[in-house]
Formats: sequence, structure tokens, C-alpha cells
Amino acid sequence: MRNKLNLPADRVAYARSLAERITAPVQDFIDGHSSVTVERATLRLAGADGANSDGVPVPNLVVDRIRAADPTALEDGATLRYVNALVKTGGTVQALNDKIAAGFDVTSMSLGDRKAIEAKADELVAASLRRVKENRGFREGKLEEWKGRNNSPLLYLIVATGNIYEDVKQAAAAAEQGADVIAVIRTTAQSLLDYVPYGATTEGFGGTFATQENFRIMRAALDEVGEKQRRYIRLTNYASGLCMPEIAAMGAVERLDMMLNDSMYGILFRDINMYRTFVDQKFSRMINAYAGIIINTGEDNYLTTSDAFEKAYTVLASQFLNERFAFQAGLEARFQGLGHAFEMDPTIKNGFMYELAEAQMAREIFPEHPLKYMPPTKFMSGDIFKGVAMNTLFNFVSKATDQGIHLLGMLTEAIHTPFMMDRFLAVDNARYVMNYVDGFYDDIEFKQDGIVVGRAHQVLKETIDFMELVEKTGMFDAIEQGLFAEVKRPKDGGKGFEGLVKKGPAYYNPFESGLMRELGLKR
Amino acid sequence: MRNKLNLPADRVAYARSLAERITAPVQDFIDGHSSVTVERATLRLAGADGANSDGVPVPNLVVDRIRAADPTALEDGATLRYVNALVKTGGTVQALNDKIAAGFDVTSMSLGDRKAIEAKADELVAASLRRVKENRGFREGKLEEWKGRNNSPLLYLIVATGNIYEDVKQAAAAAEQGADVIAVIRTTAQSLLDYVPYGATTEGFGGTFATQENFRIMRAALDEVGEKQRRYIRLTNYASGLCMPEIAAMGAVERLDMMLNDSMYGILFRDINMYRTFVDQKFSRMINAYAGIIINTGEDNYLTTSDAFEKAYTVLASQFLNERFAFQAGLEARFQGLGHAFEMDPTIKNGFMYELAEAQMAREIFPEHPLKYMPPTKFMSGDIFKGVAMNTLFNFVSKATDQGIHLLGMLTEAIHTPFMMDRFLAVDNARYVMNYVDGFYDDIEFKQDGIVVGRAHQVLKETIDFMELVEKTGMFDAIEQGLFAEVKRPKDGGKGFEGLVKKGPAYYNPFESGLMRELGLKR
Amino acid sequence: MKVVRPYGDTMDDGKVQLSFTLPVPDGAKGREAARKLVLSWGFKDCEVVHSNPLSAEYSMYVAYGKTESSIDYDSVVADEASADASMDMDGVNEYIRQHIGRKVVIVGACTGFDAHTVGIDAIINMKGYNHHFGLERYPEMEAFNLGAQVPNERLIEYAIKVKADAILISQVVTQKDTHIHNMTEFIELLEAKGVRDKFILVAGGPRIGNKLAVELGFDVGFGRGAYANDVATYIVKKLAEKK
Amino acid sequence: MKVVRPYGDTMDDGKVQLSFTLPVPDGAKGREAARKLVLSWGFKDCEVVHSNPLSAEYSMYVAYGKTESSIDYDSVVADEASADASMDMDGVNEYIRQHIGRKVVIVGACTGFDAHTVGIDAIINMKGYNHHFGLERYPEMEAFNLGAQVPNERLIEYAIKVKADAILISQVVTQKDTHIHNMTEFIELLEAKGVRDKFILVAGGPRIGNKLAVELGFDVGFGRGAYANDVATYIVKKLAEKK
Ligand code: B12
Ligand code: B12
Ligand SMILES: Cc1ncc(COP(=O)(O)O)c(C=O)c1O
Ligand SMILES: Cc1ncc(COP(=O)(O)O)c(C=O)c1O
Repeated sequence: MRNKLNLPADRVAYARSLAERITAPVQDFIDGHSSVTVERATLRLAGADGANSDGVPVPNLVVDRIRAADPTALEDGATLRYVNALVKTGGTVQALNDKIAAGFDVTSMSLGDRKAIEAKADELVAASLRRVKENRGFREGKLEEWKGRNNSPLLYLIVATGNIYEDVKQAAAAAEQGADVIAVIRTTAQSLLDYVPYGATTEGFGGTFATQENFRIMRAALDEVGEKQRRYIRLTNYASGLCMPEIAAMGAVERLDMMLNDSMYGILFRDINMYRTFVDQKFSRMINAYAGIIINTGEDNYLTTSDAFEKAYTVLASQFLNERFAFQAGLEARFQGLGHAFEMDPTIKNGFMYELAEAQMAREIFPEHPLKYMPPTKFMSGDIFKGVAMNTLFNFVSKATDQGIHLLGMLTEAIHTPFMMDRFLAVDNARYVMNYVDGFYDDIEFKQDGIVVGRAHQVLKETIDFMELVEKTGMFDAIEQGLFAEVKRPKDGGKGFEGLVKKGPAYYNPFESGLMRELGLKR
Repeated sequence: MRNKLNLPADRVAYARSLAERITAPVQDFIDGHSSVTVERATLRLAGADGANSDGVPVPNLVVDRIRAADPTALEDGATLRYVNALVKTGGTVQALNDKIAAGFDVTSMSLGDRKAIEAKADELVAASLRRVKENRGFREGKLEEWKGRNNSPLLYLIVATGNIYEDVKQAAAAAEQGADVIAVIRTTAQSLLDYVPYGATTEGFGGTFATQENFRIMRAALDEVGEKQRRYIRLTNYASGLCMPEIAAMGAVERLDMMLNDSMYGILFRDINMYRTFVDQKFSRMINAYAGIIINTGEDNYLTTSDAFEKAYTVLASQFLNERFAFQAGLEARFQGLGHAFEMDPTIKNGFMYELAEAQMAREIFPEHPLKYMPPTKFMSGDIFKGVAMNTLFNFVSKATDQGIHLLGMLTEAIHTPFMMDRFLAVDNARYVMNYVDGFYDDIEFKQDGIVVGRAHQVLKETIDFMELVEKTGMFDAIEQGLFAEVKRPKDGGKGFEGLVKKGPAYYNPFESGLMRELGLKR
Repeated sequence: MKVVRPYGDTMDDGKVQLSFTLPVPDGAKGREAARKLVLSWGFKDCEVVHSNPLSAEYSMYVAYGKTESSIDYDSVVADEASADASMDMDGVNEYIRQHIGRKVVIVGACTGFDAHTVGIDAIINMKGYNHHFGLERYPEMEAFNLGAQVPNERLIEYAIKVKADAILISQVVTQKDTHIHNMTEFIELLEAKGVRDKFILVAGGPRIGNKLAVELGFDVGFGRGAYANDVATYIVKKLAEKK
Repeated sequence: MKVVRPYGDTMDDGKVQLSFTLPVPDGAKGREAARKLVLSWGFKDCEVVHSNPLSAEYSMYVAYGKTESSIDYDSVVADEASADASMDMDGVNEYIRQHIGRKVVIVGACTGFDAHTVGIDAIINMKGYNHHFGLERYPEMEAFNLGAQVPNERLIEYAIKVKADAILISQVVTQKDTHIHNMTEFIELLEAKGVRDKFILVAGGPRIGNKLAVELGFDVGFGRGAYANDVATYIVKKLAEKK
């Protein structure tokens, strides 16, 4: 990595220290709390799966029963009750799940021998961590075996038919065309569901439900094309919304490779309660960290919501915060796919120079991070020919600044979710451009008093100003006052607040402690 | 102009001296010769115009009669006979033209008083030079009045309907959309006609006949849009082929602003005799020089005919030769639109870097010249979406290297002559890209041991090697041996050889000497 | 009657560009199938200028066709709540002062599960869009923007509470016709409550045409490129008319 | 019978992209006219997603339509002199040695006023095109490339002189059907001279289909993407067949 922008290292370090200070009180809060979905995620790791005849998933049934029986019982963690039932009934996890789905209430059984419960739990923890570790090993083996056969940056395509079986066809075609990463877009508003649907699904709006079975189906399909292409095809889904940790758990078990996972997306763009989101993101990231799953953060959303030129600093500030939260969850830099986007108004004079500056800045400030770069979307229109031109320049900047994960822009972005042909044209364009400008990154330098360098310095400065304000205000108040993304979110407002759980003194979560141990986390 | 490539000034100067030595024997040849079309051009400047009922133009009738009467009589120049007839008949030029069209033979009149002839001729010379000078003054006035309202580089669009009245509509629309230059593409194979058709025409193949009336119609139309847009719209046509000087003369009189005019295009790409072409180009360029018309040279043709990566040096060599020939005709650097093109295979790794290098090299070696940059054509295909991407990068390079005249690439290049919509999309793309990368030229530097710089140095070196070979071989032999564009042209082969005229000791051409005087040319 | 046909580079040449995918392998047979398909749409002539495999079983085509069909331009009726005659912000405020004489109240939201705020913000929020201020900036209007993901029920309650003159709903996601379901539900709810006629109902979004909106029971619909003053003009004129 | 329809992202959704210009001003009325035109081509559904003025009197449109028409893929017959089964250079030479037993002579040119040499060079010249050597490189062939702008008359005389087995003509410019006029003249000249049957006649060029060439009296036609070995395969097989 060559440093071309001459950014002041001490200011960058200062911004990182601001991030540390800003997030410290949040971390304190997180440490003292769990949530319904953290508990359900734990149950899932323990083996809870399936759904009742109304489609209510077993993890929800367990957690809801515990709460219904005693509103404070979750303070002790849900695992205790589930494993207790398992020990007492003496059957398999599967048998217990079936029973629960059929109406059995785990709280109906009195707590048995603590030792026996803990021993059983440790066994479950060991088994599930082993499975996740094996997945990670398999992925790393394949990446080693087929080294050098992926594109750089990785080309990332979405499928969004709403039907997992159609998705599979589109994904296979996309991979054959050259995609390295397939993301299955989630159905509209799944992030607002406080449960994860069960089984294979064929009806989604603008996307497909994230379910464990759907994960499994897509994983198998991509492994198949991967073998043919001798290229590891990464699978991505969304661990945002009200079920962050559960989806992370499902992904770890089904060997997903990337997860959309932002520390504040749910709060700002989905109106999910802030406390809930902070708690959930931590546990989900611990799972991702252990699974070797790359997270993709959602800074692009700031730029589609507000003006991309004026609010560039919000992206950098968010990257620093996401980085800090990720480190605190044990996620190394190389798994932090920090987000940003090419979203400036195409009529801005020197827009290209500014985009180049910001992408290069991200590269230099986050040198080990597999930056996730998002294409133009907001200013895409029905003019598909202009769209191709915008995507061409976007592809250019991405290669010219050595980004890590490259989301392909669609010429029909403003019209419909991508057709198969749209996706092909996107890959084809990217491969043309990236091969044609291959050496740009190493060959080109910027005038030290020029537009590119000037822009990067300015954005860094604005970022620090902004972070200082957030630090002074305090994170929770800053969000409440609308400092982020121009939306105000009341502390106890938003969805899912009621799902927050204060950990009791006897809080028991052997998965959490297992993960902390494995990740070497102190708190 | 900033020097970024660090090209060795002495090598550039050496290449220029090679060009001087290569062209010297050609100049000697030119000085001793005229051609049927040089004579006809002279007649046109004197006022010869119109055509007989078979469509044979008056200038041709005059020259053909002179030759028919006495095969050596043209050695004295055609003006003598025409002006003699004018003096003797005592009428207007118009009256004489009508007579000639009706069958009158100028050689049927014996030569009268030489003084009277010369006096009349001087009057005609003065009148026609005055008209050309007024045109030039008008253009320069408008450019001054509307300064800053043209794009930079100038956006150049072609119209090619074959019908001058359709052309006018398309041209007006193109200018409204933002074009600065309109070129009326000539009908296929007009360059092989040894006469210029007469009158307004509506039937051409892949282009419209270049006629004086068509020039007039288009000029008027563009002046009209220009007034509306408050932007001077330049008009371009083609002086290449068997009638170079005549078309230049017509253009000077009708206020064209640019002319396709290459010293060797006719020889290599149209199989026109080499001696004839060299003689014709000189006279045509003297006219252009006096009229302030920018010539566009045809180096792009080397790249469509041969491989653009391998033969890049042929472009630079040709630019040096065209420059030399142009200087020798009195054409200043600021009127030399030396050509080059973005024609590399889109699958070449780092193709963009090489294109950037070559465009920048042309800019630095020819700093005052309004370089004419041609779009990708050869590798355009029916894939219009890929075509848009290629044009996007081309537009980028053009702005990023500060080219002068930018021919817009058409997404349908491989399919049909441009539709109105194709042209709009081309302008729209160029304006988007050029505004978006506006500051690139000043902001970006190249690593001194990198790809861009290395490529430029290499091409310069190959050019010098090639020019040394041409010098050693001799220009005429070099063409005969196929050193240029991989085609072999025998010295006395090719079209129009029979139209070459050796100047006699009494050769009389007051227009030639008038132009030389005005341009300060010694020979 | 004004006969109009597509124009390539000559009047009435009928040239049209098409592209599409077929679920067949790429190759000569696929290209011929593509050509025949285009001809089956009544094109007189078709050249398939490009084809490419998308996978072993799918291929894409670019084609140019030549049509002889035409329409009578004079008989075409524009579908859009035309912006041609919109007043600007000052004009609207002046109009309100003269014809209505009190503040006009509007309530807007992006309803259902739709989370796209930018469109409704463009119409309502202070800063507006593309140099057109939003309705909040209009001195003679009182505007409430409830944001996105707002249930229809809540929006209606709010509108009743603040005695709104007009309700603005935005719908951006149209996959599987979600917008139609949601807009229909909105109207049904209003009717069930017996308050349909109390409000001017405005729908908007990039895929919302005036025609569609009216069909679904709204007063008007605005698509891509609508500005606050277009909407305001419609509302205040309608309001004046209603009185 | 295999029913095939355009495919957007779901089997048989019938999605097609179109773009074209209309000689009317841009605006709501133009967009509606564009939509109606698309519907008049039998599309069931059409959304005009973009329009733009090209001048005061012309405007362009981008639209997506949904068709229900289909074709029977099984009944489609590929028009092209299929390259699927072409021999490579070595195969062709071996074939000549075994089935013809002497050098095969070919003469080629780009005829009429057409000055595009690149296509015919790609087929004949040594270096060939895209990693396919040209016919000059074939040891069992003798190939003459007369270049461009060659009058038909001269090409025929030359072919007679060198006793060519096949004549190859290239036509790139197709404006105003010049290629059709020129190719027709070529065949008429051959027939007038009574030598049509002495030669295998091959036409080529980016807009030349096999069907068109055969209609005009050639034996075969090759379009974009043809390589020397495709042409050679055709010629030698035909020659062996003729004997
Ligand atoms: C920005 C954006 C987002 C942002 C939204 C941020 C935010 N705070 O709003 C984020 C990233 C969150 C997002 C998410 C999703 N998006 Co989105 N998004 C877009 C995008 C890029 C731009 C939309 C936009 O802001 N346009 C600018 C505004 C100003 O234009 P506008 O909305 O058309 O508004 C104008 C007019 O329509 C009109 N108008 C609009 N509303 C109203 C209301 C009234 C009353 C009036 C009078 C006028 C009016 O006036 C406005 C000004 O002229 C579009 C693609 C595109 N380029 O259009 C996709 C797009 C709209 N999204 C799409 C999808 C599918 C989604 C998701 C469902 C994807 C998923 N499965 O995760 C999610 C979920 C969101 C949800 N549940 O609704 C699809 C919709 C496809 C379809 N037709 O159904 C699009 C077209 C992208 C695509 N090609 O797939 N998206
Ligand atoms: C290069 C080029 C030129 C060069 C030619 C240089 C040269 N030495 O050949 C120059 C600049 C001189 C030129 C001039 C003109 N050109 Co030109 N040119 C092109 C261009 C960019 C590329 C053609 C090419 O070389 N393709 C590469 C070769 C390898 O492909 P190909 O020719 O298709 O050949 C393949 C097959 O078709 C086949 N094939 C071809 N011939 C044969 C023959 C046989 C026997 C066989 C078996 C196969 C075969 O095999 C080849 C290999 O696969 C095209 C646009 C494009 N991208 O296609 C325009 C294009 C062909 N030109 C065009 C025009 C109009 C002209 C002019 C008439 C413009 C003018 N009025 O001045 C002039 C005049 C030329 C004339 N009188 O013919 C138009 C033709 C429009 C039409 N359909 O009628 C085009 C399409 C550009 C456009 N959009 O306007 N041109
Ligand atoms: C971080 C992150 N999570 C999730 C999503 C989308 O998920 P949903 O629409 O389900 O909230 C996005 C999309 O922009 C995102 O950036
Ligand atoms: C210098 C020059 N003259 C003329 C032409 C074309 O003219 P024509 O086809 O009439 O020879 C070109 C086109 O490439 C050219 O480069």
C-alpha cells in the first residue's frame, strides 16, 4: 500500500481515539445487557431449530415462554431453561425441538442439577463451535486451493427474485459470469420481524427471506458452481435488523462468508431501538469473528439518504465507529468490510476526483480492511446508457484505489431489481474496466496541493470535528438529536425496545463465554 | 501545459529534424509540379463554377479542353487561358462560366495581351483573397464574441444521412445538444472522383456529396443555430482524395472551419498516386492556411488498419511528417489538428494506461496543436452497452490529456451511421465524463518509472527508429516498399497519376504566388 | 391527425433498438430465434447485432428492428398531472392568501413497509429537492412529515387529528405490486372510517402514474421528477375548487 | 415443441428493453405516445422509464415492455453457415491432401467502392485474426488478396487467369443497399461470361448473412466472427463434393 495522500498519521490516530472514547459508554451498556434475539441466537447455537404449525420458530417459542412465565426470568439467560429441559427429557436436541414446536413449555420443568446442565451445555457449546470452526477451515482450505482465481476487488452481485429456487439459478449464472460474491437480498422489511422465518421460501418482496434452509440451499448451489469454476464463491446475507445475532448464528453454521452487519444501520435506517441494536450487534459480531465471516458495514446509506458530497465525513466517522465496535467484538481488521459508496451527483464538477479522493482515503486509513465499495444508485435514472457510464467510472475508481469488495452497479438500478442480463452487463463492464486500468493504482500520483489530496484532508478534518461533537454530546444523545444521517431516534423509541434484557447477577450464557474465551475477549 | 512524461527534448527535436530531411526531396518534387485539380482549384478561386448538362463542372471543362487541345499546355497553368477568355469576352465571370457550360472552349481564343490578362488576374486574386479573409475575420469575430461558450475539447459530431436537407436537421439537433463541430461525412468513394459534383444533393452512400452548394446550405444552418446558442458552431468537410485543393478552395470561400486533410491518407488508404497527392496536399494546405481553417490529419487510419498497440509509432511518425508538410505550406501549429485515436484492443491489460500515455505524449510533443482525437471504432461491436463503456473511457482520456478536438464515439459504431439518438447519447456521455474528471489533467502525476511514462518513451524511441529507416530508404521508396500502414503503393501506380502536371518554365499561377506572398512562403 | 413513427435518422424509418434475454444457449440458432421473435412483434425487419452467453442455458441479444406501425399523436392524452402550468412557491402562497385565506395543512408519509424516505422528504422537507423548496418552507402551509414505514392506520389517525386538507403518501417499492396492495388498503381504511371525502389524496413515487393513482381512488398521482410546487399547485387549486 | 419467451428474472416474464426516438417534443404526451406505440407492437405492458429531448422537435425514450408472444424454438432453423463443425488449419490441409490432392486456389477482394480491407485481410492474410491464421498461411492453398476497391470485372478476370477454385468477396458498407447492388452485379457479370459454375462463390462481411448471400446467387455467406478456417472448411468440403 502506497501512501499518496500524505494524511497526517497523528490526526488519524486521534480520530481512532475519539472512536474509542465515543464507544466506551456504549460498551459499558452492552456488557450489562442481553436481548431476546441474543438469547435466541444462543439457543440456535445450542441446537434449537424448527417452528410450530403457525410458523413461530422454536427459539422464539422458548424465549417467549420464559418471559411469559416470569417477566424477569430472561435475566438468567434462556440457555439454562432449554438445556435443563434437554437434560431432564434425556432425548436429542431434535426431539426436544419437536416437543417444543408441539406445545411443550420448557419452563414447565423445574431446574435440575446445575452441574449436569452446565456439562450438557459445555458439550453443546463445544459441538457448535467445532462445526463453525470446521466451516471456517473448509473455506480457508478452498481459498488456498484456488488462490489467485478470484477477481480483485471481489466482484459482488445480488440476487433478489424472492424465490430461493429462482435465486439459485440466477446466482449460478452470475457466478459463471464471473462473480466472486453472491448476496441474497432479503425481502423488504424482514429486518422488522422479531423472528427468523423457517424453511425454504418462495415468496418475498424485492428479496428472499433469510432462513436457515435458504442459506443451506444457496450454499450448496454455490459450492457446486465453485467446484466447476475452481473459484470459491462467497455467500452473503444480512445480519441487520431485529435478529442480528440469530442470523449471524445461522450464517456461521451454514458457512456464509459475509454478513451485512452495521453497528447503527438498524437504529438510523430502520428505526430500531438504539440500545437493542448496540447489544445485538456485539453478539452477532462475536459470532462472525469466530466464524471468520467478513462483515459489511452500511455507510453507503448515509450517502443515499443525505447529500454525498456534503456528508462525506459521516461515512468516515461511521467507519471509525464500526471499526471500534468490531474490534471490541474480537473481529480483526481483515474481516472488517467497511462500507462506502460512489454516490455523488453526476453533475458535480470534478466529482470523479472527489470520489477518487475518498476511496483512496478509505484505503489509506484502513489499509488491512477489505473495504466494501458500493455503486452509484441514487442518481441512477431510467437512462440506462448514462447508467452504464456512471458504473464505468465507479468501476474505474474501485480498481484505481484497490478496494476489497466491489458491489456491481446495475444499469437498471432505478427501474427494477436486476435482470439476469443486467448482472451480466455489470460483470462484463467491471472486468473490461478493471483490466484496462489495472496498473493505475501503482502508476499514478496526486499533486500534493491538488484537488484529490485537498479533498481527502478536508474530509478527515470534518470527520474529526464531527466526532468531537459526538463525543461531547455523548453517543446516545447524539443519535437522539439527529447528528447521524439527519434522523432523530428517541432513546426509548424505535422497534424492539421491549426485547432488551438486563443481565441478572446469575446471567448464564456458556456460548457467550465460550466465544469470549476463543476470541480472547476480556469483556 | 505541464510536462509530465519527461520526454527527452533532444530526441523530439531530432525526430523533427528527421521529418525535415525525409520531406525535403518531396518538397523539391512538389515545387516543380502542379496537377489538374490544383489548376481547377485556381480556376475556382478565380470564379469558375457551374456545370454542363452532363454534370461536368466548369473547372473540369476548362482543364480538360486545355489538355485536349495541347497535352503540354497545362504546363503554363490553366488560369492564363481562363482569364484570357474573360478579358477577351469582356463579360462577367458568371457569363463566361455559362458559356463554358454551354460548350465554349477557352482554348479556341488566341492569347491576348499578357499585361491585360495579368491585370485582370490580379483583380480576381485580390477579390477572392478578400472574400476568404473576410470569412476568416467573421469567424474570429464570432469566436471572440462567444468566447468560453464552446466545450474544451471541442465536441465533434458527424452527420451522414446522404441527403443535405436531412443532414441539416440532424446537424441542428446535434448543435442544440451541445456539439461544437459538425462534420458532414462524404459519400463513399467521393475521394476517387476527379471532379467535385455541383449543386445541392440528396443521394449519397454513407455520407453526403461535398459540393459548394451543400457547404453553403450547411453553413447557413449552423450559423442560425449558433446565433441561438450563442456559440460558434464549426463546420467540417473532407479535402482528401483526388480533389484536395478544389475542396479546400470551396471551403475557404464558404467559410468552413476545419478540413480533413492529410499528406498521405489518399496514397495509403485510397490508393491515389503518391506524387499527385503530395502536390495536391501542398496547395490545399496553403489555401487552408490563408483561410484559417484547421486541418485534421488522418493518423487514426493507421490504427484501424493495423494493430493499435504495435503500430503506435506510425501515428507519431505521421504526425511529425504532417506537421512538417503543414509548416511548409504556411500552416501554423495552431491550425494543425494532428490526428490520433483510442483504438487499442479492449482486452489488453493496462490498455487505458497505454492510451493515456500516447494521448499525453501527443499533447506534450505538439503543445500548440489542436490535437484531433478519434474514438474507438474498430473494437466496437453490436454490444452497445460495452460500446458505451469504451466511449466513457475514451472521453476520460481525452479530457485527462487536454485534447483539442474530440470526435464523439457512437455506441452503434459497428452497426449503422449514427441515429439522432446515438449522437445525443454521445454528447451526453462526453459532457458527463469531462465535467466529472475536469481537474484530472492538472491534478495527476505519473510515476517516472511507471507504465505510462515507460510507454511514451518507448513509442518515441520506436518512432525515431522508424523515421530513420524511412529517411535511409527515401520517402517515395518507403511508401513503395510498404513501410507505412503495411500497404505497398507503386510510384507510378494508383489513381490520378495522369493528372500530374510538370510546371513549365512559363508556369503562371497568380493565386499560388498570391498565397505564397500572403503566407510569407519562399518556395 | 398526426402520424408518428420511431425515427432513426430519416423520417418514418421506424428504427427501434431492443435487448432481451432468451432461455436458450447462445449461437446461430438463438440469434435466429431472437430475430423471429422480434418479427413476431410486427417489426418488418430485424437485425440481431449482438449476442452473448449468460450461462450455458441463457443468452442475451441486442437487435435493431424497423417498424411500420404508427400512432395518431393528436389522439394521445398525456397521463400525467402535468407540471407545465405549476405555480412556483411564491405563487402558491399568494394563491392561498387570495383563495383560501387560511393555512393549508398537509400530512405525508412513506407507508407500509416501504423505507424510502428520500422521495417524500424531497416533497415535504424544508430543503426540498433540485432547487425546489419543500412544503415545510411554504409560509401559508403547515406540513407534517411522518417519515417512512408508517402504517396506513397511523397516518390516517394523524391526519384526522391535525385536520389535514391533504394526505400525501409515497410508494417506492413496487415489487409484486406491494404498492397497489398498500394503496388499496389505505383507501379502504378511509372509506371504512367514512372520511374519504375529507381529504385531498395525493400519491407519489417513481413508478406511480396519475392514471394508476386515480384508478386506485386517489385524487392525483405524481411520478419521478415531481417537485413540491407541482404538488402544492394541485392541492391548492383543488381546495379552492372544493369550497 | 419448445416454447421460448424473453426472460428478465423469471421464466416467461417476457421482459424486453426498448429505446427509440420520436419526432415529437419531450414531455408527458410524448411519453404516453411512446407507451402506446410499444403496446401497439403487442406488448401487454409497458413502462416508459426515461425520456429526453433531442431538440425542440425530437425526443428519445427508454422503455421496458412485457410480451406474451413466444416462438417454438424447435422449429427455428439457424441461418448461418455454422462454424460449429469447422476443421482447424491442420485439419483443412490434411483434408485437401486426402480428398483433393492438389493446391486449392482462392482469390479474394473487397469489391466496388468499398475500402474496408480489414475484414478480407482477416480471412486471407498470413497473420489472420484473433489467433486464427489466414488462408495465405495454409500450405495446401494458394491465396491471392487483391485488396479493396476492386472492380468486379477485374476480380473475375484475375480469378479466371489464376484458375481459382473459389472467389471471396467482402462487403462492409451496406448503406442504401450498395452491397446488394454490387453483389448482384458480380453474379450477373459471371453469368454473362458463362463462368458462374467454375467457382465456389463466397461472400462475407459484418452484415452479410448466409441467407442473403445464397439469395443473391452465392454459394455461402459469412458474417461477423468468421475465421479463415471456417471459410476454408466450407470451400474444401464443397470442392470435394463437386468432384
Ligand atoms: C436510496 C435507495 C434506498 C435506500 C433508502 C434510503 C432512504 N432513507 O430513503 C436504502 C438503502 C435504505 C434502500 C433500501 C431498499 N431498497 Co432501495 N433504492 C434506493 C434508490 C437507490 C434511490 C431512491 C431515491 O432516493 N431516489 C431519489 C428520490 C428523490 O426520488 P423518488 O423516490 O422517485 O422521489 C421523487 C418522485 O418519485 C416523487 N415522489 C416520491 N414520493 C412521493 C410522494 C408524493 C406524495 C409525491 C407528490 C411525490 C413523490 O417526488 C420525488 C422528487 O421528484 C433506488 C434506485 C433509484 N435510483 O431510484 C432504490 C430502489 C427504489 N430500492 C429498491 C429496493 C428493492 C430496496 C429494498 C427493498 C432492497 C432490499 N430488499 O433490501 C430495500 C428495502 C427498503 C424498504 N423496505 O423499503 C428497488 C425497488 C424496486 C421496485 N421497483 O420495487 C430500487 C428501484 C432499486 C433496485 N433497482 O432494485 N433503498
Ligand atoms: C476500420 C473502419 C474504416 C477504415 C477502414 C480501414 C481499412 N483499411 O479497412 C476507414 C477509416 C478507412 C473507414 C472508412 C469508411 N467507413 Co468504415 N468502418 C471501420 C470500422 C471502424 C471497423 C471495420 C473493421 O475493420 N472491422 C474489423 C473486421 C475484422 O471485421 P469485419 O470487417 O466485420 O470482418 C469480419 C467478418 O465480417 C468477416 N468478413 C468480412 N469480409 C469477409 C469476406 C469474406 C469472403 C469472408 C468469408 C468473411 C468476411 O470476417 C471478418 C473476420 O471475422 C467500422 C465500424 C465497426 N466497428 O465495425 C466502420 C464502418 C464499417 N464504416 C462505415 C462507413 C460508412 C465508412 C465510410 C463510408 C464513411 C465515409 N463516408 O467516409 C468510409 C469510406 C470507406 C469506403 N469507401 O468503403 C460504416 C458502414 C455503415 C454501413 N453499414 O453501411 C461503419 C459500420 C461505421 C459506422 N457506424 O458508420 N472505415
Ligand atoms: C448494513 C445493512 N444492513 C441491511 C441492509 C438492508 O436490509 P433491510 O432492508 O432488510 O434492512 C442494508 C442495505 O442497505 C445495509 O446497508
Ligand atoms: C484524412 C482523411 N480524409 C478523408 C477521410 C475519409 O474520406 P473518404 O472516405 O472520402 O476518403 C478520412 C477518414 O478516415 C480521413 O482520415
